[in-house]
Amino acid sequence: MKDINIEDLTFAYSNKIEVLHHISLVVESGESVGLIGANGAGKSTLLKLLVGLAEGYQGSIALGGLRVEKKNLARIRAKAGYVFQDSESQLFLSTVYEDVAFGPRNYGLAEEEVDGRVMEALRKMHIEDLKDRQIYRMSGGQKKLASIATILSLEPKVMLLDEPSIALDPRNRRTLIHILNEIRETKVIATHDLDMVWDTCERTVLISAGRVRKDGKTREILRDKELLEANGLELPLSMQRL
Amino acid sequence: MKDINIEDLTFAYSNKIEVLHHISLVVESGESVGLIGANGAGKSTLLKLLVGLAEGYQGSIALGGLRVEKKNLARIRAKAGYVFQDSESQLFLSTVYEDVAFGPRNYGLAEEEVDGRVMEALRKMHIEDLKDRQIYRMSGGQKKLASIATILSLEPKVMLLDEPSIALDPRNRRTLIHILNEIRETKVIATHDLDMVWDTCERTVLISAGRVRKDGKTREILRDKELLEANGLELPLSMQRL
Amino acid sequence: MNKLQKAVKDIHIVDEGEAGRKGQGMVHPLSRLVVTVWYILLTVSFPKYDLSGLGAMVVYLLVTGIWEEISFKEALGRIWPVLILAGAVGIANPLVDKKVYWESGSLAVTYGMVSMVTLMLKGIFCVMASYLLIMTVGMEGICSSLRSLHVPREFVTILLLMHRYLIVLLKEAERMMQAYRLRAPGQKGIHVKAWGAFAGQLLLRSIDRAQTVYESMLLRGYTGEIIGKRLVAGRWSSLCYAAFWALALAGIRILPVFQIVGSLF
Amino acid sequence: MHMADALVAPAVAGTMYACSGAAMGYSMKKVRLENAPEKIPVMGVMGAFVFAAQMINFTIPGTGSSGHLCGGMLLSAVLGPEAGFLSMIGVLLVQCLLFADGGLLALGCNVWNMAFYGCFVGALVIWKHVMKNGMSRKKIIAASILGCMFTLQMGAFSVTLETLASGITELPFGVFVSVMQPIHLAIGLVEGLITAAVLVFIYEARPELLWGYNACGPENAPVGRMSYKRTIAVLAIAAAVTGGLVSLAASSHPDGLEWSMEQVAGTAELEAEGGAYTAAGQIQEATAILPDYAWKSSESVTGTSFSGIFGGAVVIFLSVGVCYMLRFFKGRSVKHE
Ligand SMILES: Nc1ncnc2c1ncn2[C@@H]1O[C@H](COP(=O)(O)OP(=O)(O)OP(=O)(O)O)[C@@H](O)[C@H]1O
Ligand SMILES: Nc1ncnc2c1ncn2[C@@H]1O[C@H](COP(=O)(O)OP(=O)(O)OP(=O)(O)O)[C@@H](O)[C@H]1O
Ligand SMILES: [Mg+2]
Ligand SMILES: [Mg+2]
Repeated sequence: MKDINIEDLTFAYSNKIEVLHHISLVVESGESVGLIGANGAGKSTLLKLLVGLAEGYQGSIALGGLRVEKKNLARIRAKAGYVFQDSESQLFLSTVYEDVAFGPRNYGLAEEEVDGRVMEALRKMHIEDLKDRQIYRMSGGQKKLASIATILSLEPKVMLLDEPSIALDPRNRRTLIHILNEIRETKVIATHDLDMVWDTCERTVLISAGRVRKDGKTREILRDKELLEANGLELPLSMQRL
Repeated sequence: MKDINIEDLTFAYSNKIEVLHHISLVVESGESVGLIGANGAGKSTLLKLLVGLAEGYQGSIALGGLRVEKKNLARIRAKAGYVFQDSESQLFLSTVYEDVAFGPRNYGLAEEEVDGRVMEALRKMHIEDLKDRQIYRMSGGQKKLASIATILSLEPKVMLLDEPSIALDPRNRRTLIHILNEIRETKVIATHDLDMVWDTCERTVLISAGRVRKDGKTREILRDKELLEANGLELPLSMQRL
Repeated sequence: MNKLQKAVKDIHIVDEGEAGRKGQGMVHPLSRLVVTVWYILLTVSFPKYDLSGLGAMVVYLLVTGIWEEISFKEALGRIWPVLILAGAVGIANPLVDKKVYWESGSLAVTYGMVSMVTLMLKGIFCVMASYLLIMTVGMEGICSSLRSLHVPREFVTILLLMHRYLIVLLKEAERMMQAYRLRAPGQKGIHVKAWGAFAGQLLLRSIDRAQTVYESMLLRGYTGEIIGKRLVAGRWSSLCYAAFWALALAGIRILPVFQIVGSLF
Repeated sequence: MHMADALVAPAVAGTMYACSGAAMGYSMKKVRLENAPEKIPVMGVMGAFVFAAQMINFTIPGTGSSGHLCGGMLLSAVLGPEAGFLSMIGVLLVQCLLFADGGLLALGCNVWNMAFYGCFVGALVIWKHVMKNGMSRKKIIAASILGCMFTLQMGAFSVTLETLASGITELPFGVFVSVMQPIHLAIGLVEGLITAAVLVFIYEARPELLWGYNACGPENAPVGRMSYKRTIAVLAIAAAVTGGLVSLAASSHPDGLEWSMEQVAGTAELEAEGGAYTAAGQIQEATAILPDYAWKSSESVTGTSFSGIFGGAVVIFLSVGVCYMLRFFKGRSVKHE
């Protein structure tokens, strides 16, 4: 099944300057896709459009078989989980538990089921001990882990992750990669961390200045030094000394 | 000359829990030192103490030959340049030019000299074209570059950098490494980016839970898999596939 | 410690208290709110010379403070502003109202002095009562009691978010001040030339952050109300609590408790 | 300018609660009509911003002292008067709970003195009027300074009235006013300047964030539905009604609650006092530890004072002791579980 289906998408923010041009992209159920590109290429914008956070696009976008438009938004958002680049604003309640429970509660689950889901999400991220911690008492990395847990507790069919590995120390980053590899749902990961893409995604889409430059096997794209350099990127660190 | 001289430093924040224990560290003029350690190890705290941003330590700290205490702070801060982990809060004026010029102007330099220094700093960071850009119109990476430029224009004798490579895309990160290698002044770089430490620092200090675990040649420490893993770190990515 | 750091510390104290009061779900926050307001009302209504009657109101503060294990040390730090304020307003009383209340030898206490002390004591008691309230129920408790009072849910959401982002923005302002001071050693505050830019930057960031927060809420199914923990507070225990204190406090207000007890001996 | 609980009489507090509550209800209705749910988080985060910004020291050139920012004016210039008013209420509530600035009872007064004037008079009358034919740097500066100074004067005057109506100070009206108003004139000027600086920055950086900016644009008709004259009229009526209510409440029973309590408790109190006299006498006879002159010179007052102090000590000792004992058992029973 096509979890994400974008056809000839063109988009401009309110200032009328186009940031995405004629993008077409299909992601099948269960795929894991890396979205790479230099700063300002349009990665975050593309992810936002998928869940209806930016309005007024041309072309067509469908998520989980539903066209992205006002009347479908509630149903689309129940299917998608989105991790923001900035975890400080993603966590808006006082403690980790409350924040992770926010989503399931909104979907009207019974309190025991909410609790079960929250504890499961915290366990997966190895942060059960942070359960009652106040958000502002946590280090940057811990906040990131918590904000990923808020999405896991929603049990989304499609996960959209914007820079999930930023602010993590090397060990926590490795933990994240393990988790991502465990999850069997559809995933789109926008990031500058090409080594993480190498470890978690079979397929990579390279965007540059709002256009898809290349869409294919991660192994091939990340080994293509010229392609990467032409688009403001570089070989992954783990390949540079090979 | 000893640019930084720390002797038996012990420190606790206001909640009385000690975060640094009996640290001693000497950095000679012109050295470039990497400060590594897991999240919450105490790296940022150590850097803050050096410029008097945290008060009430035990032991002794001297920067540029001056003991860090109230009456010396103005002179110490004139010698040191500090790049915050979070570049958002480092930039507080409206445009990049204004912000980079703020420091030199405060030291009462003539306007031509201020201009010279600002343009030189922008050129080094390859952001001359962002000169008149408003701060909030820039991407995360551009902000980071600008905040490093605000320090370069001060021409400090000692540079203290907290996570300078965060939020940069691979190419901008490489630019930063080149710049750091060009600068001949004393540098202390606190970071999780072990590959950057490999490329920019000859000496590395590994901190764990507020204590210096190891202080020595970067090549040796970063190759010592067991040492790193015992302290919540991992081999640099560029070494992992060797 | 500067004002920003002090504010952060004050919030920490309250939030830490909140973390410690996990088990005590016996009494609904609304009961405590009602009792506190009742207490303040009664305290304020004491006649201006009735120092000993007012003194008896301390019983509630002591009992609540000890029972809930709240440290009075931190609370004392909060009474200075109100002491100064009440002192400033009451300072005229001893000067104007010179009728002698009590004297021994050359020492004379005037009615004006008594009314000034009474005023200051009222100030302290009211501040302490609010402090005990916030320390026992926390900001979330306040919000949930406001909801039970049918305060509009939009307003309660505003309060919750304000409380959450208070510390974030205070810390951000603090870091900006540090960055400023590092590059302008010797300046005490923000120079007039940077007034607009400095606070303006902080404001733009706050608005952007609000935008992201809203998006994040939407993506997790927000429908106009933040659904909190369902309170397990017992209905009867809450009612009893409120009834007990309502009567006890009214008793203290009406009867000169200290003097009655004193007369028993 | 925060009033403390101890400085307001219940009747005054109640009146001001009613006034502020009405303004809040009106604002809530207006904000709901706008039907812009995305504004709710902005209101919350902006409230937090006002806090942070008020803690920043802006040095006033040539004086060595520092000034702060005018919250109500700033909030309504960004959010509009009604939404700004709601955020300000939140700010004042959090201030009284978390920082002991103001108080729960005085909240109604504080909302009126600081938020109502700042948001409704400052924004709805002054800001809106100045911006009638489009915005500019100069107009923003003028409106901010004018708005802050004017609304602060009104606030300070209200503080004076409320304090006097509460009957807790012996200060004559004239003295109080002549202290309050000039101080707040200076404060208002500085607050206005800082607010102007911030708003001008926003105007140059992202003007669309300012209230009424789009509506002021060339293509659009006047802002809002309510005309200027009508606004003034409504506000004048509101002010008159409030003033009337406050003075009514104050003149009849400065302490309405106290009055009613006395009706109820008058006899009980008298009896107790009688008891106290005799008790004091007995103690005097029995102990006679205290120096003679203290007893003799001051008959009844000393007697009551002494028994009051002694009784106080006993009551405090007992309540503390009992609490600690109960807590001891509470702790044990928890451990048993
Ligand atoms: N709200 C906005 N209004 C106008 N332009 C915007 C807005 N947000 C982003 N842009 C512009 O759209 C372009 C794409 O931005 P986007 O955030 O999608 O980049 P990105 O690929 O996620 O970059 P990064 O790696 O820095 O996160 C950029 O040029 C940016 O300046
Ligand atoms: N303001 C503060 N008050 C109390 N404790 C603090 C404060 N700031 C930091 N800490 C604590 O001090 C310890 C060291 O923090 P520090 O920020 O120095 O770590 P770090 O090594 O820089 O970590 P990171 O890699 O996450 O930046 C942590 O345990 C942290 O919780
Ligand atoms: Mg992005
Ligand atoms: Mg750090």
